[in-house]
Amino acid sequence: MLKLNNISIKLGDFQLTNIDLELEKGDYYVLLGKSGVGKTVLLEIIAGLIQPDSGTVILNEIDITHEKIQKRKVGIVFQDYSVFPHLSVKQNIEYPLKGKNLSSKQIESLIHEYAELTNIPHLLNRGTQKLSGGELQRVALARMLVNKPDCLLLDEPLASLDVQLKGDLRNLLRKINQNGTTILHVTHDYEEAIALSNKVAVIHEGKIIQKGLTKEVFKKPANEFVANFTGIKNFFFAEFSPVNTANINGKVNIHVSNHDQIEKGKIIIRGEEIIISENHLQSSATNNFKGKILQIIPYFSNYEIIIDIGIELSVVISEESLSKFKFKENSEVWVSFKSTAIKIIP
Amino acid sequence: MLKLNNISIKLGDFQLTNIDLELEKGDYYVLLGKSGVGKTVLLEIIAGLIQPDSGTVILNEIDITHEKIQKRKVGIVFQDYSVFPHLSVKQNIEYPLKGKNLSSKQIESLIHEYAELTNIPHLLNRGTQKLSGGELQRVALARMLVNKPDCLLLDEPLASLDVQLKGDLRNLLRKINQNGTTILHVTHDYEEAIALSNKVAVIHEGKIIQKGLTKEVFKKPANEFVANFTGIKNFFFAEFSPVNTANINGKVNIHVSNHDQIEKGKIIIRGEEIIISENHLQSSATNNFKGKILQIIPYFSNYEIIIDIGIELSVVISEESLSKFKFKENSEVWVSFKSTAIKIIP
Amino acid sequence: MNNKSHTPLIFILLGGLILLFIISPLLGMFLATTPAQLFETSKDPEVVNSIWLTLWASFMATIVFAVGAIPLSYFLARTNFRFKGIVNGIVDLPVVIPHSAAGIAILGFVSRDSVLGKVGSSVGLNFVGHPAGIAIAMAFVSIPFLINAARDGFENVPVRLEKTALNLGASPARVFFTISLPLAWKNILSGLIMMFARGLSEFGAVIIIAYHPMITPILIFERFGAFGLKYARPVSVVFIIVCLVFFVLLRSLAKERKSTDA
Amino acid sequence: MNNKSHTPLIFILLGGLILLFIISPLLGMFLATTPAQLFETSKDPEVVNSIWLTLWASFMATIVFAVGAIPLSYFLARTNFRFKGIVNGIVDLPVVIPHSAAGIAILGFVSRDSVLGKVGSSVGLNFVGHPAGIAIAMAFVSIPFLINAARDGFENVPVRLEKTALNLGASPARVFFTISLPLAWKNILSGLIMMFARGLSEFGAVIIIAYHPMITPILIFERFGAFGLKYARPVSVVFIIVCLVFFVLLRSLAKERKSTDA
Amino acid sequence: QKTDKNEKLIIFHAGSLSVPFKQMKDEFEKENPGVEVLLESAGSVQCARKITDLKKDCDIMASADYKVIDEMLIPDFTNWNIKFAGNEMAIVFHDQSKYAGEINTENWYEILLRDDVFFGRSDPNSDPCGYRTVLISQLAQEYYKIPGLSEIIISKNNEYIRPKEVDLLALLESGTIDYLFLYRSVAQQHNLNYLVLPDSINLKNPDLANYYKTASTNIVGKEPGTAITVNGEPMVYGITILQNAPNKELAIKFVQFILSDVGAKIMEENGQPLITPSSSETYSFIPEKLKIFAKEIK
Ligand SMILES: Nc1ncnc2c1ncn2[C@@H]1O[C@H](COP(=O)(O)OP(=O)(O)OP(=O)(O)O)[C@@H](O)[C@H]1O
Ligand SMILES: Nc1ncnc2c1ncn2[C@@H]1O[C@H](COP(=O)(O)OP(=O)(O)OP(=O)(O)O)[C@@H](O)[C@H]1O
Ligand SMILES: [Mg+2]
Ligand SMILES: [Mg+2]
Repeated sequence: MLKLNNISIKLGDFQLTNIDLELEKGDYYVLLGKSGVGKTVLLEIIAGLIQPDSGTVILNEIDITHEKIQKRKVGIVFQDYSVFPHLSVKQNIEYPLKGKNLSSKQIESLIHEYAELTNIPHLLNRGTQKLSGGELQRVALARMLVNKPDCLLLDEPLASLDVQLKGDLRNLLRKINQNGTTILHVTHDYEEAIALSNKVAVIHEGKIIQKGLTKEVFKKPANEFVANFTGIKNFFFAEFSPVNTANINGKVNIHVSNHDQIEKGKIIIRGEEIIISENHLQSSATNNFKGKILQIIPYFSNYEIIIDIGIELSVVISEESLSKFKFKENSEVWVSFKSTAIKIIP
Repeated sequence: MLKLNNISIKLGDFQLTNIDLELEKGDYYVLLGKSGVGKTVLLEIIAGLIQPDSGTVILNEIDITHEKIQKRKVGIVFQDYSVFPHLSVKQNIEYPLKGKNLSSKQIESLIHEYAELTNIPHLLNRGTQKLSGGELQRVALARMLVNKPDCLLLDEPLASLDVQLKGDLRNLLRKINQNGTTILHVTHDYEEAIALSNKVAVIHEGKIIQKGLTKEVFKKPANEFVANFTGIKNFFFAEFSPVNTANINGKVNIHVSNHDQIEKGKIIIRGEEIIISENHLQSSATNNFKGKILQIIPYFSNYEIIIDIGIELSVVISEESLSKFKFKENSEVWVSFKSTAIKIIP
Repeated sequence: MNNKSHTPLIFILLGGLILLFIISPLLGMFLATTPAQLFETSKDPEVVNSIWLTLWASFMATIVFAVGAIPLSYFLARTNFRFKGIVNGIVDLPVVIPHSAAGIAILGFVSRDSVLGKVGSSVGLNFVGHPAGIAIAMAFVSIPFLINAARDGFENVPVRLEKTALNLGASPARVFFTISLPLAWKNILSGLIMMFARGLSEFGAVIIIAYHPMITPILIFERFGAFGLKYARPVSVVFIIVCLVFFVLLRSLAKERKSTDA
Repeated sequence: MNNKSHTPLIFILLGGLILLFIISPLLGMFLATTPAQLFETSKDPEVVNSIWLTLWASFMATIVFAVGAIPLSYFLARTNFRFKGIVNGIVDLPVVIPHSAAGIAILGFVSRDSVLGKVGSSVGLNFVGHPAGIAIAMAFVSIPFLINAARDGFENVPVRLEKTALNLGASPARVFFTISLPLAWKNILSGLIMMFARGLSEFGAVIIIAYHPMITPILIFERFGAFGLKYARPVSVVFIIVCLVFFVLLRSLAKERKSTDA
Repeated sequence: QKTDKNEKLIIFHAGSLSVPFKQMKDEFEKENPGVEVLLESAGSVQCARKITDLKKDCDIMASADYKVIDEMLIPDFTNWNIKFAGNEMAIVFHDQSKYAGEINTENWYEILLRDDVFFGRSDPNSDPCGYRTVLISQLAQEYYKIPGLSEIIISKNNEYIRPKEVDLLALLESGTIDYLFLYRSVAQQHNLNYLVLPDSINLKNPDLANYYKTASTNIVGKEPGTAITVNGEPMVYGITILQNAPNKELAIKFVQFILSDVGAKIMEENGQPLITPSSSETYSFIPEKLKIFAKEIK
């Protein structure tokens, strides 16, 4: 359906190199990347706002790299909303419908349908100058969705929304995708990728460093960056020895249960399965290390604790454990985990 | 330190009524509210960009309700960044320092210090017109922080950042708060409240509906809205009968273990502790209901399933369970949970 | 919202001086005119006709030439080409050309031997001494004000919004009329008003193209020459009052549009 | 980036007609002038002096009056008061006043008996027949172009950014000079150029204040009267060329500022 | 009458003829319904330039100095000229002028030369009134027997030189200047005060033509840098009809009207008495119907 071949572009200091991406019809493709990595630039290349230095954009087998913006059949929802400031909310949503040979009744009902879906019917008659960020975002979304493009480009379309709205709109996007719209969605929020996509690509330092089915990518991150970025902590490259030992960064040796006779690979240690204690525990756990607490980060109903044992481990513990043991930053602790807590990715 | 007394304002259809809020020195106060609830308006009233219809703003015992913007000693980081478009990143950060009688060496080192802290040293000599959303947000933050205000107003200062940057900047904000800066932080992200604040207020439909210590508010939400909003699902009002039964909405009766002899109260049922199965389970669980699956929402490594048993329950199950039992939307299931899974809030 | 103005006091003082500078000469003129004179003058058909003619010619010049000038401004705001600097310079030229020189240049352009003059003759229209000729002379000296204002206006419209509209499937023409034009409208209106106003005052160029029918600036000149200040002044004052009323109305129209935006 | 212009073709046609309209009369003038005449004229000290005087007087008028006009524009852009509509209308008036009426009005303002005239006399300065008087006459007819452009410019500066700067502890004056002025600068520069340009062409008002020293428009008029078109035309052409060079430079300066923003 | 409904007659005339010609126009239009007389006033030389350089349509040209027609229009644009009216130079002022109560034919030059008195005059190069001012200062020097008087007058208050007489009026009426050298007719038409100068100075009397000739000054020639000398002469207005006049018939009719009794009365009232029939160097070319207003030079 949509294909990027070898796209490269240089803008000042910034550059994207050799970006390849292929969306099939019906895909919900999420492009993940840090702030400033060029996600917006890539979407704008597809939409025709920016011309790449080299490479081609193919839509439905047709090369649209140099096609006019209005002739490309891709709809884009911009990160900065680009809501028309001189039109009311309603007029904004009406905008793409005006050229479409619809009766005013049909237009009216479409506007209301999509205002309903994006939860802004109460704003329809408002001007857009004083809307809040989240309101603007929904206006932009409704305005694009009502246009029912075959291929939809979304630039962080849920960034300014609260949890509840985010949930509602994720459902909406999922439904639209199920009804046949191909979606390329750009975000830095890996949860959004998990919640919405069937395929995902991770972009870093100007390149796509991993792409594929969402499950695959999240289960088998290609490298530390992907692993960290996708929310998986404790991701390491390891060298395995025949005696079920994995050596990480040449520093720490840990026991693993089974490494399929490979020599090099990646391992993930689930933070929830690491136990910390003030003293060396005698237990069935085969890995026991002494370390120093670097940082304690509170989350909802639990805490993440970063411990340096030669490598940095992220451990998740409950509130009670924290208060029971009175762990502090810089205090020394023991960590232990079973070899079954380790996942090996060849 | 900062006190809002009975602030009311009406802007078109929108209004805020009788807002009271008090920040003590050193507080990290988070104001939580949905999109469009008036969080930005409230911050702008404090900063003097908007005049309230009634009520007073008191800073350090002085009424500043009608004080000029530049005379108020509160710094605000705007949601729309308000980065000066004609100045470079460096000049933006330099801006508040220029009036301050500092040597150019001091200025230079301050700029670099805060650029470092907000992770934008590589952008210092860039113009601001082409920066990405996340980059702009950090420039705005650095520009305000370098000014070292006693009282800091933050309007969703981390909204456009990716997880990793968000983590870094949360640490930075925490540190700044620990060094004595009072912070009022506005967001719709309850995790931000948990991660950062010691106090929190929830604003809804123009009013503050609950405020207090963060732990208290999250443990004892005053009503369903707060409960839902703060990420706690399965929050209900119940009437208790002497036989350890709680009646919810006059529809569903559930067994509770102990209700402290109260007649009315709120209960929370932890979604993680609800078990679902295809058939009625014979187990130690005292509550068993038949229901219909309304929705299945995937999260990272688990799923949320919304089930209608007369009331809507949110259940969290693992990926394996879902694939094992092949639950589908609209299929009928049984749910069961122990009475100990229920938390009663008087 | 803006109840606490943060305009420094010295600004008000400096600005006040400028206002005084504009008002004082006019005030002197007004004070030297008696209401009876004004009343007389405002009934004088020659005066009334000339004011109508002036307003009408300048209005037509503004409207007709706007049809080309606004697209030109848009083009200049949006497209980069090699000799754009020169074209922009040329656009400014009519402002700078001494008015009689401008009149002489236009005379060459519209006189019977010229291409335009021949076209006119063929339909029985002689631009020289005709309101159409007056309008052309007015347009020539005043069109840069519209082009410059409109170009500034279009430059202030974010290209991004236009591209958004294109992406939503609108044709370039629709984008122009629904996005660019409304968003630049304030500046364009300001430019239209300036062009109209500038046309009203033109004397030097018009007198060469058409002494008759007589626009008000020429009438004032003639009255002054023939009868002196006493007879010229009331005409000026009546003309200025009419214009002031016009401009207050036009400006408040411009403001209204703006306030409905908010 | 903007390599695919989306300006509709008809715009280019309409715009082209307008350019043609501006260029043709000038071209006619240029073609009627031989290089030898131009060379002669550009060596004529009377011509050279008058061009210098014209540029200088208009430049000084622009600079000096900008000191008050820019604050006035800022005030008008930022403050709402009761009779703002009237004040805005008054600001437009000098554009609309027939030039000789303007000259007469200014004469009353700067002549011996007036306040300003007395102040001048006391330091031995007689505005009438003096470059200062020329500058005043030029300023009067051209200042609205600066005020309107600057006001539009300031209105386009988001009040929000000014408030942000205030919140960062800057004084209102500093905010004005570091935020408002730079952000409105493009429009202001455009206004300054227009004011300067408009001043250069003024004939009707200046001739009443000062025939000597002779600014170029008056020199052209004089040459035309005394020696005919053949001698007036080269002076116009030389003047126009000088102005064109000036404007191309000024505009490209304006553009440079803009491109460093990006 | 047999004139067309929309017949137009275009007349270029000197500014000083504005008032009488306006009255003529009104009378003439009343007598000839359907005729529209379009008067265009400008400096005499400017009027000629509009014809010679700008090629504008024109039927009748009336100049404040008959020589403008002789030198600029004959023979290319017309070949005859009738001297038709006289005028005189005067010193014009208004009630507020300094020393307005004192001025008379004996002390005027002394008052004009006072430090607190400002006076204006026309530019000799662009307006006959300008060089006539220079000439009368010479005649005054002669008349009052004050050596150097002309030099002193001409070098004072040069900032108040303007290209046309009417530009000067603005200076007078705004109080910028106190006195100016101007045609008596204009003063009369504008209801201003004026000092009548002795005939030996005022260039009015054709009988003094030989005496006037003793005064002379240089003005610019046909191209920049050249000069020509003009001598004193009685002030005489000239009138002609252009060869290319769009409406020659009507033009002749209007000239007849000007020179008729009605016209004579109007001119008289405006201080510009007719001097027809006058001698003409171009008598043979004058249209038959107008020949009675001229005399052939013997
Ligand atoms: N025209 C341009 N000239 C120079 N640099 C540019 C230009 N456009 C974008 N950039 C730079 O390219 C980089 C990528 O920008 P982009 O907006 O695509 O980031 P992003 O991945 O969308 O980030 P965010 O998640 O913060 O929105 C940024 O550093 C930006 O400053
Ligand atoms: N000047 C105004 N006139 C009319 N309505 C206004 C004005 N300013 C704000 N509003 C409205 O007030 C409401 C609150 O806006 P505000 O920007 O404070 O929301 P918010 O809580 O910050 O939302 P978000 O999380 O999306 O930023 C919105 O509905 C907005 O449209
Ligand atoms: Mg982006
Ligand atoms: Mg907000």
